[in-house]
Amino acid sequence: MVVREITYAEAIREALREEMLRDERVFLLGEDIGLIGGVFKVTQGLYEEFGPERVRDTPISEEAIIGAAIGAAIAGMRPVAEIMYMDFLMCGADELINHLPKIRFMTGGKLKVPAVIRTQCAFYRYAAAQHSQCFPAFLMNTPGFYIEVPSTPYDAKGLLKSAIRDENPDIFIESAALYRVRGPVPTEEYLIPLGVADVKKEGKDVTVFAFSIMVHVALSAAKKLEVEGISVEVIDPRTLNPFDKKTLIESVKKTGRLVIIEPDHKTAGVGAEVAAIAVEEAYEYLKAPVIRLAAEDMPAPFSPKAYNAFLPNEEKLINTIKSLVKRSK
Amino acid sequence: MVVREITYAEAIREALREEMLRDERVFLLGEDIGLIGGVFKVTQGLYEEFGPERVRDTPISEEAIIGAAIGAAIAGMRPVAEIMYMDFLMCGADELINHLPKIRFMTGGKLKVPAVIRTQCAFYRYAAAQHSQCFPAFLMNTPGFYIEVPSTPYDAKGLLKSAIRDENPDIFIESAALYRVRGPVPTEEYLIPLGVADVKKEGKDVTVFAFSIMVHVALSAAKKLEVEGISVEVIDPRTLNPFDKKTLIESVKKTGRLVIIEPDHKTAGVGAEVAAIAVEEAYEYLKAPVIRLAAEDMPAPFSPKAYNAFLPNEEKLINTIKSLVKRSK
Amino acid sequence: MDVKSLSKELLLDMYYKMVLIRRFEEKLVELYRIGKIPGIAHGYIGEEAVAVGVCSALRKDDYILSTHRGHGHSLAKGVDPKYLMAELMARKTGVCKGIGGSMHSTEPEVGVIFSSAIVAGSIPIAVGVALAFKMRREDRVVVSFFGDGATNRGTFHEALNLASLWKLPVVFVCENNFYAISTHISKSISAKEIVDRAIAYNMPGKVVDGNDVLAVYEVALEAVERARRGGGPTFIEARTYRWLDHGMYYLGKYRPDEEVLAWKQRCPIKLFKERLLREGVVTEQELEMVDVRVLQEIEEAVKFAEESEETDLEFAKQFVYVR
Amino acid sequence: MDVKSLSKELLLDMYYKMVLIRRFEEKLVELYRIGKIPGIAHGYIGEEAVAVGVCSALRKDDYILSTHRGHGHSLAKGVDPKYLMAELMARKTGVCKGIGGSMHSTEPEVGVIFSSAIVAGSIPIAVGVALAFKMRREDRVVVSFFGDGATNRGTFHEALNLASLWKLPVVFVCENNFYAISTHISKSISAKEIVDRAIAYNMPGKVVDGNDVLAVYEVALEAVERARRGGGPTFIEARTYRWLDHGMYYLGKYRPDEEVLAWKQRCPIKLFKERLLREGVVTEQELEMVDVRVLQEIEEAVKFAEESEETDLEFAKQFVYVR
Ligand SMILES: Cc1ncc(C[n+]2csc(CCOP(=O)(O)OP(=O)(O)O)c2C)c(N)n1
Ligand SMILES: Cc1ncc(C[n+]2csc(CCOP(=O)(O)OP(=O)(O)O)c2C)c(N)n1
Ligand SMILES: [Mg+2]
Ligand SMILES: [Mg+2]
Repeated sequence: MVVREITYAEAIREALREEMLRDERVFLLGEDIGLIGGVFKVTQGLYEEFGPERVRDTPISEEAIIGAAIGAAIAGMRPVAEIMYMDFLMCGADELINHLPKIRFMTGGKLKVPAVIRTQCAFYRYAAAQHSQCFPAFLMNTPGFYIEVPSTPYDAKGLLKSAIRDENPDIFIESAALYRVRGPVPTEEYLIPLGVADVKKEGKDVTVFAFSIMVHVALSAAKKLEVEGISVEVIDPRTLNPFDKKTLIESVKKTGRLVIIEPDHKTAGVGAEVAAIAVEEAYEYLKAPVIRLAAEDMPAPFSPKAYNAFLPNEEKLINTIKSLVKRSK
Repeated sequence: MVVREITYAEAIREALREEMLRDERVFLLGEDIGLIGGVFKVTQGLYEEFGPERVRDTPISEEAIIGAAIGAAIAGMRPVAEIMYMDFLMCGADELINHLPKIRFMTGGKLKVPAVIRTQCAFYRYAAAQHSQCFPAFLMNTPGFYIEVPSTPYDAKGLLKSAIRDENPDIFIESAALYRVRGPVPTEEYLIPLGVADVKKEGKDVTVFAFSIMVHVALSAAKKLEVEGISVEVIDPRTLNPFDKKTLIESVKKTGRLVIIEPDHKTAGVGAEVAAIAVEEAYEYLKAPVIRLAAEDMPAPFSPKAYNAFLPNEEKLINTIKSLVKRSK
Repeated sequence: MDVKSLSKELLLDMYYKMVLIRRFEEKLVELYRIGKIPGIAHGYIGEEAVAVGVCSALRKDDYILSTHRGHGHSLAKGVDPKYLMAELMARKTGVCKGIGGSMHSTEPEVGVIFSSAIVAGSIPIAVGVALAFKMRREDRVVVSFFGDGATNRGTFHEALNLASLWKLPVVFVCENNFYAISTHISKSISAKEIVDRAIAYNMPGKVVDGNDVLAVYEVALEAVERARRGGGPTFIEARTYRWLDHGMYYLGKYRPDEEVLAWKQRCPIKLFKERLLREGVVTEQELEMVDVRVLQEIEEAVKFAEESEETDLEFAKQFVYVR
Repeated sequence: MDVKSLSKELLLDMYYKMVLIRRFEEKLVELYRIGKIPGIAHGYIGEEAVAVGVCSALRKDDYILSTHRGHGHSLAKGVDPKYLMAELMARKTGVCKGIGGSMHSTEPEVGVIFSSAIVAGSIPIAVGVALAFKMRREDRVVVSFFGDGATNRGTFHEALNLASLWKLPVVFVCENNFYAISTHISKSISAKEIVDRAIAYNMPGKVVDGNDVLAVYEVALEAVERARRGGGPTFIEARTYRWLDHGMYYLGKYRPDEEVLAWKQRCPIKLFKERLLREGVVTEQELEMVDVRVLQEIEEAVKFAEESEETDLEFAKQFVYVR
C-alpha cells in the first residue's frame, strides 16, 4: 500500500473527487465552493473538473442550501452541501434540525435522506463569537443523523467517503485549524466504518477522550507524560453518532481514569455525555472522578490572548492528568 | 398571604399582566397571541386590556420575531416574544443562538438584551416529530442567556416575573401539558430568584432530579415509594442557567444516589450534564451509578401508544429507584 | 377554460376527487370529536378546487410537497384514502406507518413525496427535488403547496430565489385562504398582493380563483408545461377559503360571519357541479354515482384503519436510521 | 443635488469622513500584512460614498446597524478611529473592548448600535430598534446596512416584511457591490434588479449611484425624513464596488480586471473632490488640510491602540452576563 503525506484539506478534496467520479449522483453545493474552490480552498479544482452543474455556487441562503440538499437526497441524489462556518448551521436550523434528521422517520421509512452537510469549526482563527462556535453536543442530542468529527487527514478521507455512501444524513464537522496539517493517507481506496472509535494511542494509566483538533493536543500531552512515566490512552471517537461506547468503556475499565478534552463549551457539551456514559457503564472501575476540560462557558472572545485561554490546552491537560493520577494512586 | 389555586397558564398570564402594568416598556409579540389570545390561550385578555401596540400579532416569521425582540431590547424595551412550539425556535435559530446570547458579550458589555423568549414543549399532544421537541441541553450549551423550566403555576409566575425584570436574555420554556394544571399561587406579588433550585420534596435515600413536566412524575413516584419505605428527594432546578449546582450536590451527598428523569432525549441531554456534575463534585459520595431516564433517542412518533412509551414514565422511575436502592444497599 | 375541450373522464375524476376530499374531511371532523383521531389535524374543506385543479395538471410521476393542511393534496394526487385514514388513526398501515400523523403524508408511488408540519418547511425541499429532476434530465415537475402565511417565512424567500436562479421545474402554489390561524393577511403580509412577491424572483406570477377548479387547472397546466419545457418556476396565488377553524379546536372568533357565509356560497364543489350540468357534459346520475362511490370508500377507509394495528414504539424505532 | 444648497461645513465633513475611511482601511491592510491585526477583517475602500452619504443624512441620536464590512459605517457615523483601531488590535480600549473584533463595532453615543458578522443578521435587529423608537413615540430613525448577498437570506425577507407592515422608521441600505465574496449577483439574485425586491414589501425602492456621495445623501435624506415623519421604511440600492479582495486574504480571481479598473476610475473620493473644486465651494488648500488632519488621526489611532492593554480572558469574562 502506497502512503503519502497530504493535508487534511487535500484528503477531504480527494474523498469528494473520488466519490464524484464513482457515483454520478454525488454533487456539491455551497457558498463560493465553485469558481474559487471555497474560502478554505477545500473544493479547489473540482469546479474545473466537474463543472458548474455538479459543483454549484449558491446564494447566501443556508436554509435553502440544506433544504435543497434534503430535497435532492430524497429524490435519489447524493448532495454534499458545504456550510462555511458551523455557526451558520443555525441560519439553516429549521431544515437542519426539524427536517434533515426526521424525514426518514416521519415517513415511516419510505424516504431516505443520504445528504452530507460539511461544515467546519474555526478554531484559533480569532473570528469572534459568531464565527467560532462548535456545538456537536446539540447534534448528538438530535437523533436521526450521523456526525463525523475527523482529526487527521486519514480519518477525514475515510469517514467522508463512508458518509457520502451512507444512506443516512451526515453532519461532517471539519476543523479549519487542521486544513493544512499533513498526515499519511494511502493512495488506494479505503473506507472507515461509521461508529468505530480509534485508539489513537494505547496506554494504561488514564484514558483521554478527545475529538477533532483536541486529539492533537491529547497526543502531544501523552507523549510528554510518557517521559514522566504516565501512560495515556487517547480515544478518538471519530463519529459522535453512532457513538462507539464499547471502545470508550473498555479503555476506562482498563485505566480506571477518564479525562475529556473538548473544544466545545463545557456545560452540556459532548464531554457531559461521555462522562455520563462512563459512570453509567464503568462505574465500578472508576478510580477517580471524570474530569472535563473544555472551552469556557462564554462566547468566543475575539482577542487572541483571551481566545487561546478560552480553549483548553496541553498544559492544562498535562496538569490535570498528573494530579488525577496522583490523587487516585 | 392569600393563596388561590390557579392554572399554570393563568399564572403565566398574571405574570405578563402584572409586569405590563408595572413597566410600560414591557410588550408582547408573537403569532396569534393578540386577537385570539394565543393558540394555547395563555395571553387571553391581554390584547383587550393593553391593545395591539403592546400585544402584537406577528406574521409567521420566527427569525424576525426574535430579531425584533433583540432590537427592541437593546433599544431599551422589555419585549416578551412567544414562539408557539419549541421546535420553531429552530426557525429563528440564527437570531436565537448567534445573536441573542452573544450581543452583550460581543459589544464588551455596552449593550444589554433584556428580552424574554417564551416557548413551550408540546408533551403528550401527539403532534409528531416537528411539534414535540425539547432541547434545553442545547440552550445550556449556549452561554449567554438564562433558561427557565417551570413545573408549577407558582414557579411559572415567579420565574417569569423575574425573567422579565432580569437584564439578561431569557428562554422561558413552558410545558403545554401543564397549562391546565392547577396549583397554589399567592395573590400578593412575589418573585423567584433565577438560579435557585427547589427541593420539591425532601428525602434521604435517593435524589431524583427532574424538571418541567417530569417533576410531577417524580413527585407521584416519590409518594408511592414512600409507602414502600423508600425516601425520595425531588430536586427541581427551575432554571437550567444559572444552574444551581449546590442544591443538587448537597442532595446527592446526602442520599448517595442520583436518578435523573427528563423529557428530552437521553444522549447529550440535560441529564448528561447533571450526571457529569454529580460525578465531578460528589464522586466520593455516590453509592451507585447515576441513572438517566429520558426520552428515547429518536424523533417523537405520532402514535400515542408509541409516544407514551417514548417518554419516561412513573413506572420506569419507580422500578429504577427500587433496583438502584436494592443494588447499592 | 372551455369545459368541452376536456375529457369527460377527467372532469368526472376532478369531481370525484373534490367530493372525496370533502367527505374525507367531514369524516375526520366526526372521528376527531369522538376521540378516534389524536394529535393535530387541519381540514381542507372549502379549498378542494386548488388541490384538485393543480394535481389534475400533473403526471403520476410528478411530485408534490405539502403542508400541515395536506389531506386534500394527498387525495388529489391519488393517495388511497384508507392509508391516509389509517395514518390519522396512528396505525401501522398508514401512509407514514402511524409515525407521521396528519401533517406528514407520503406516498412516492403516486407522487406525494413529503409534507412538512413546519410552515414553509417543505418549500426548499421541493426546490431540491426539482434540482434532482433537472440534473438527471428527467422531464418531471414538482409542485410546492403552501399557505398565505408561509410567504412570510424566510425559507420561502430563499427557496424561490434559488428555484428561479437555477430555472428549476417547480410550480409554487400559494393557497391564499386569507388567514394564518387567526391572522388576516392584512396583518401579516406587507405586499400589495401576495402575487407581487413573484417579482422579487423574476418569476411569472398568476392569481386565480381558487374555488374554480377549471380556472386552477388552466393556470396550473400552463405553469406545469412551462416547467416541464425547462422554462423554470411559476408562482400561483390561488384565492380560496377554509370553512372550518384552523384545526380541530375552536380558537375564537376572528372572521366575520358574512365573510364565511359568502365563501360558503361559493362552494367549489357546488360551482363545479352546476357548471358541469349547465354545460351538459355529465348527467346528475353520473355525479350521484360518484357521490355514492365516495361514501363507500370513506366507510371502507375507516373500517380498514380501525382494523389495522396501532403503531407501537418498537415498531417505530426501526425507521430512525437506515442500518 | 445642488452642492451650493449645502453648507460648506457639511461638505467638508463628508470629504473628511470619506478620506478618514480610506486612510483607515489602507492602514488596516498594512497592519494586517505585518500581523498586527488578528482574525478576519473586510475593507471598505471604494464604497466610502455610501456610508458617508447615508450617515450625513442622520442625526447623532439616529442609530445605524452594520455588517462584517462595517468600519466605514462606524467612522461615517462618528466613531473615533482610535477606539475602532484598538478594537481591531484586540485591546481593552476598543469599541467592543477587544472582544468583538473587526466585525462587531458598537458606540451607542454616536449612534452605532450594533454590527453583526452574520450576513443579514442585523436586519431584523434594526427593525426591532425601530419598533422601540416608534413605540416610544421618538422621532429617531434607524439605518440598516447590508450587502447585495444579504438580500438572499430569509432573515432579510422576514425583517423587511415586518418593517413595512408596522410602518417602522427604518431605512434599508443595500450596498450592492455586485459580489458576495466571489459570487456575482447574477449567480445569486434572481430578481431583475435588487431594488425590485422592495415591491414584495410594498416599500418604496430607489437605486442610487453609490459612488456619488451627494446622490446618496439626497436619496438617504428623503428616506430618512419619510421615516421620521412616520411614513415607514424605504429600500435604497446603492451601487458601488469594493477595491480590495473580500477580506484580507487573496481568494482567487473572480472579477475581470477591466471591471475593477473601471470602478477605480470612478473613485468616490476623487469624484467628490473634483466636483467640490469645480463648483468652487472649497479650495484645494482646505481639502489638503483635511488630508493632513486625517493622516494625523490615523497615526494617533495606531499609537493609541498599540499602547492599550490587550484583552485577556478574565477581563472578557465579566461581559457574558449582567450580574
Ligand atoms: C414555522 C412555523 N411557525 C408556526 C407554525 C404554527 N402554525 C401551523 S399552521 C399555521 C398557519 C399557517 O398559515 P398558512 O400558511 O396561511 O396556511 P393555512 O393554515 O391557512 O392553510 C401556523 C402559524 C408552524 N407550524 N410552523
Ligand atoms: C449567514 C452567513 N453566511 C455566510 C457568511 C460568510 N460571508 C461573510 S461576508 C459574505 C459575503 C457577503 O456579501 P454581501 O452581503 O454582498 O456583502 P459584501 O461582503 O459584498 O459587502 C459571506 C458569504 C456569513 N458571514 N454569514
Ligand atoms: Mg392561510
Ligand atoms: Mg456584496
